[in-house]
Amino acid sequence: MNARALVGLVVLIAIVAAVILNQLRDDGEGVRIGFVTTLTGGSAAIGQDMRDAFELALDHMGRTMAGRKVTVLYEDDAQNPDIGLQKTERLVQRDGVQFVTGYIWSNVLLASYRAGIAGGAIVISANAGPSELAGAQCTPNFFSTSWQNDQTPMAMAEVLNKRNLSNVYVLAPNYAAGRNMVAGFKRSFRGTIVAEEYTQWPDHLDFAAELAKIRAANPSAVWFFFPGNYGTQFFKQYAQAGLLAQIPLYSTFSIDTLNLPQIGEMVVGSQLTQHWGADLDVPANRRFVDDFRKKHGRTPSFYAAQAYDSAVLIKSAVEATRGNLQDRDALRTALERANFESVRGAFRFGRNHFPVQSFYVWEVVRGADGAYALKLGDRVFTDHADPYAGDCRMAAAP
Amino acid sequence: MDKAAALAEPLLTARGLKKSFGGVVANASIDFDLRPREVHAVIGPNGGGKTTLLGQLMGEILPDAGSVRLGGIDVTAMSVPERVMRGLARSYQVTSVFPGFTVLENVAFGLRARRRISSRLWRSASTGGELGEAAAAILRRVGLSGRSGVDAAVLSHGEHRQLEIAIALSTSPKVLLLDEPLAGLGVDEGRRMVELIADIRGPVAIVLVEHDMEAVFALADRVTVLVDGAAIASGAPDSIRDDRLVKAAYLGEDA
Amino acid sequence: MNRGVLLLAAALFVLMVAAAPAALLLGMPYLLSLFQKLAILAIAAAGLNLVLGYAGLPAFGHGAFVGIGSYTVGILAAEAADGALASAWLQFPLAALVAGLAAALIGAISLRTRGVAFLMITLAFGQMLYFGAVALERYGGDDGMIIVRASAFGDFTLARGFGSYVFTLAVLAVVLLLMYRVTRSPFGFVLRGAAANERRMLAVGVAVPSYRVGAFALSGAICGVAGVLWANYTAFLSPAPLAWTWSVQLAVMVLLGGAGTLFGPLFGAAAFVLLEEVLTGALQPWRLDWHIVFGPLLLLVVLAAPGGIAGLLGRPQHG
Amino acid sequence: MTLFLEQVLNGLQFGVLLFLLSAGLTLVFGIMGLVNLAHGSLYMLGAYFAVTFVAWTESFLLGSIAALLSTVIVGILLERSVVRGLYDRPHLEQVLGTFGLILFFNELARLAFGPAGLSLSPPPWLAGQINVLGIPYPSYRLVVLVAGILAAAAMYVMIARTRAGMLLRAAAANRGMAEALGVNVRLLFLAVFALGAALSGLAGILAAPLLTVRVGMGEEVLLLAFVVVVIGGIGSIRGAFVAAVLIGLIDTVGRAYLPGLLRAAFAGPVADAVGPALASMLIYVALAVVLVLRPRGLFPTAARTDVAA
Repeated sequence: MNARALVGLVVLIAIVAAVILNQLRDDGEGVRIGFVTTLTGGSAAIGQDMRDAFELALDHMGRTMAGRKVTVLYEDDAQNPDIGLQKTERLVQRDGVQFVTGYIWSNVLLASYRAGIAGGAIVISANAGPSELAGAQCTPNFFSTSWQNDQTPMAMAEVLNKRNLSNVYVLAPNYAAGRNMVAGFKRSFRGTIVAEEYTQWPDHLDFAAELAKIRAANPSAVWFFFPGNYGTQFFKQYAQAGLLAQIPLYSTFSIDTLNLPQIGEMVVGSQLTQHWGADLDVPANRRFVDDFRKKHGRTPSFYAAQAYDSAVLIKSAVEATRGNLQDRDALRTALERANFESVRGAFRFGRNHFPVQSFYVWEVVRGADGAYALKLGDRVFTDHADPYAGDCRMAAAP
Repeated sequence: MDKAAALAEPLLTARGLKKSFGGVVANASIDFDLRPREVHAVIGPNGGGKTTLLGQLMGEILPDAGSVRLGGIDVTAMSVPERVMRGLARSYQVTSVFPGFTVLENVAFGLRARRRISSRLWRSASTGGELGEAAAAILRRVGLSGRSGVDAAVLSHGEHRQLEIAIALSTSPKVLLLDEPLAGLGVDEGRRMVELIADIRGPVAIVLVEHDMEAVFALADRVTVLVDGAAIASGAPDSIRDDRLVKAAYLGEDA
Repeated sequence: MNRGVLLLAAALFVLMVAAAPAALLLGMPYLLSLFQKLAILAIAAAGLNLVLGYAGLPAFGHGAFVGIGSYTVGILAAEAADGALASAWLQFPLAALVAGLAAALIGAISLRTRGVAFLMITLAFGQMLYFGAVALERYGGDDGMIIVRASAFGDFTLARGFGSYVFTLAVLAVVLLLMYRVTRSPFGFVLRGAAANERRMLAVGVAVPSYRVGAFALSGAICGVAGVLWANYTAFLSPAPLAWTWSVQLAVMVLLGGAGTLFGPLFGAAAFVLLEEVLTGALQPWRLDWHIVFGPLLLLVVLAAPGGIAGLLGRPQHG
Repeated sequence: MTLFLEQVLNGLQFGVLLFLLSAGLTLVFGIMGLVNLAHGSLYMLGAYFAVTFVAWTESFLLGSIAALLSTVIVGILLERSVVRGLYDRPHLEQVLGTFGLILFFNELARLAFGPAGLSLSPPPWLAGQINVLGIPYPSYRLVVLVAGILAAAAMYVMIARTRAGMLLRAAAANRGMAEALGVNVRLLFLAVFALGAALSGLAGILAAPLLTVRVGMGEEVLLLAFVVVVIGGIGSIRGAFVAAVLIGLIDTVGRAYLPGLLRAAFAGPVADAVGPALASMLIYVALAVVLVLRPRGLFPTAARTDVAA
């Protein structure tokens, strides 16, 4: 046998041994949670905010649930459905998690949820709310602590209705959530939609061509959905193009506490709809927001609030079943009760496991300290269920 | 040269071949032919257009104008492999073999192409049987018998020149275009190469581009002189030797 | 064939076969997933190797042919009112055929150019197919789509599991055997000879372009088969394999393992998949990505060991 | 009409950015015969440096200059350490090696600048609009357009009129001849690579206020830059300029009008789906068409184009 081959063989064995050792884990009694979010790329700030909130929730509960130690494994989906799927699969197969949560993006969630459920876990979306999962593809072991995509833009459309805006130009990225958002907006909006524009996702960041079209169309308002950095980008370019003074701009999920410091000046005075805000006067929320600010020196975003809720929701179920994590049916039944103190105030799950909840108006204001903030306004919807719940025929749990 | 051969229809004919590269004329308008059994040498100074002429005859260089006929058929529009299948083959001035393959394999490529078995996908490319015998025969003929299993990349220069000829022979050509087969060879090697070419000639008609005048006059039935892309003289070796124009333009003597 | 290469290849294969019962016994389904991914990538890389390695053509659009394979599965699964369209008896030949034809067409056009232009034009065709897949809104467009119906030979399903794992290994073995035979056939000799000296190959009467188009077709078909397996493996239809990054990754596997060698693609895929796994785990405490090690490693391979892993194991004997 | 004009301006602005990226790529390609995938990494670094140094110096101009210098320094270090070893390698190995560099630089950028995307605002004096033929066009975009054209002009003058340019042309046409002319080839290569890094970094700096600066931004444009280089003819600066403007216009105008045209011609949903995809495909179709008709690009040079892999 030649020496090089021997070395090759040894290297191979070492690598394979490392692979196996890598996945040896203590199969103890602990609660294992996988958290799939975006930790790299342009949207990493959102994933970071969610992780910070989830960690804060763990701190609040002493990092135990029903006396059992909690382990959380954070995985980066790189905002890519394929990678999200791979990471979800790894979490359930290799790490044996009982819950997978997180999920910012609807397309990532749609790609991943089946693998999570098939791997024996319960999947809880802390942001994404694609219509498929609320309707035809609803499934017993999936829950959402956020909203269905259509709901928030539906509430926003009511705001525009009140202002009697007639001709609105609509823009959104061409992916699952973008199409849902537009559908939701159109569902409630009573005026005319001048144009409905979808941009390539997620690579498209230069909106010059779209802005030129808006200028030419000269609508009475623009409504758009570009989450996170994409929203920042759109606001900046809209302002640079000199359109801010000409055509009023309305948006959904595009202004949040993460990008407010950068765009506050441009959006002060504008209104948006949401199910939660940092100034919502609920005891659980006060604790969450205060401690988050103390720990991180910034105001949590709605993404963070939803992530916080998902941790507390899981805890409620683990406690209700006295830590019997093997019994997924019992866990599910406990989850369905939503018996926990949500930072948004009380809510219940609809039959499709999406929250039935209220939506309010928030306005961008400049505080006494000069910082921009969101100020709670009127309630738009009360106990609002998403429009797809009727299509959901929840099958008996497998 | 006997009279019958002189009268026979040429195997290879070129009429009015023109080629220029970016304004530099390589071949002005060349008429050329090769009769059966003939060795037709092409001589001339460097840059005279000899290699361009071979390239055009072979089909590697597309002429700007003119035509080439092979065995009575117009092949001007034919690709190189199509011409090879009609009996044309060549060797290269700068050794051009298949490095990484054994000497035997180098010869087998042409044998398989000729037998139209190159495209077999599943059968092993064996060099046994009839094909192997044919290859061995060619190698014996060029004097490379003992080297058949050696990687062509490691052959000496002289052996490379021998392999050049062997590869050209592997397609069983009727017409062989040799581009300076003696280039870089020593005296002994050169003499053996002349003997090899003398052995090949006859059934195979040869166009010989060569600088070594001794070899040319030893082998050629006819000589054409290319200067600045034009044939300034063509005829029997003796007449060329004495041609004043040729002396002036090529041999460098004062007219 | 060099003994060291053979030994390592045999060891890898034995390991992969042994992984199946081991994964069941140890309760490590992930091990199986990992090796199955490795095997599928090795199949695709082996297909690419015919063009990239043996024929020496810098093709950078082969991800598209893998994509064609997976879209064959995805589209048929989505349109299958009954099980007939999800039959693997239909899907494998169809995927191989469509991918092979597409590859032949793309190859025929691209072969008009050479060198870097060839590299770019193959990449461009890959991107065209990518955007074409993105436009298929009915099949998930950019977001992709879950494949609800796995391919099946009668009752034997290719859905993730023990059976499909063994089947994937069998396909890998068959593909390697095919490559062994093809590269040692007269056809394979022509490809390799033309890579060494194209002008001379023409001058001995071989119509090199047609052989290369043939190589493209065969290599595309193999990638198409890999695509069918990939779609069943991920149970998710996505345009991602068609994107240029996937094509480059396949090429990286081929070059890393040893281009133009039988087991190079297998070694390359193994190095890629296993290193990703090990390095990701090892670097996690520092929150580092495995690329920070893998990138310089690639550079090192190029500078110090251009023959890839197979080359490191010893100079392969010819033939 | 004004809409069309604005789209053309947008296309031109995108085109000159592409030119800055492609110019260095085509020189490195044409003169050193190097397929440098890591060229996009220099663009990314330029953008990251710009964000960082503008924040430090609190001046857009000073920060940009510092960023440009830093990118050039990285380029020089890169050439001296590893890139030099890749010049005489087959293209396939160059691709492998420089792909490794991309992975490395991406991860390095993530470590150095954090995983989140960064954004840079144009200086206040460029935040407004300028009236161009009746269109209030963003001043900053206009500056990008002008800067790109100036850079192109400077390159043209340098290559056509100076001694350094003559040496460059000589080296591009024939390396051996350049050596015979007494050119220090190692130094020349270093200079060319550094020039490429500077142009690429400049593109990154100019693009930073238009886009979100993030890991991976290099690869997206890299591909387009390669398309430009190959369409223009490898090694040809003039070709790169023409091709860059062409691609910029095709991409922007195509995206703006193709979906609409399709919608006018066909039924709604199908056109909605096909239009944007076709628009994204356009540049690659352009590449394929150009290469099939002119395998060596629009402005073929004597540079080494066919290298066996």
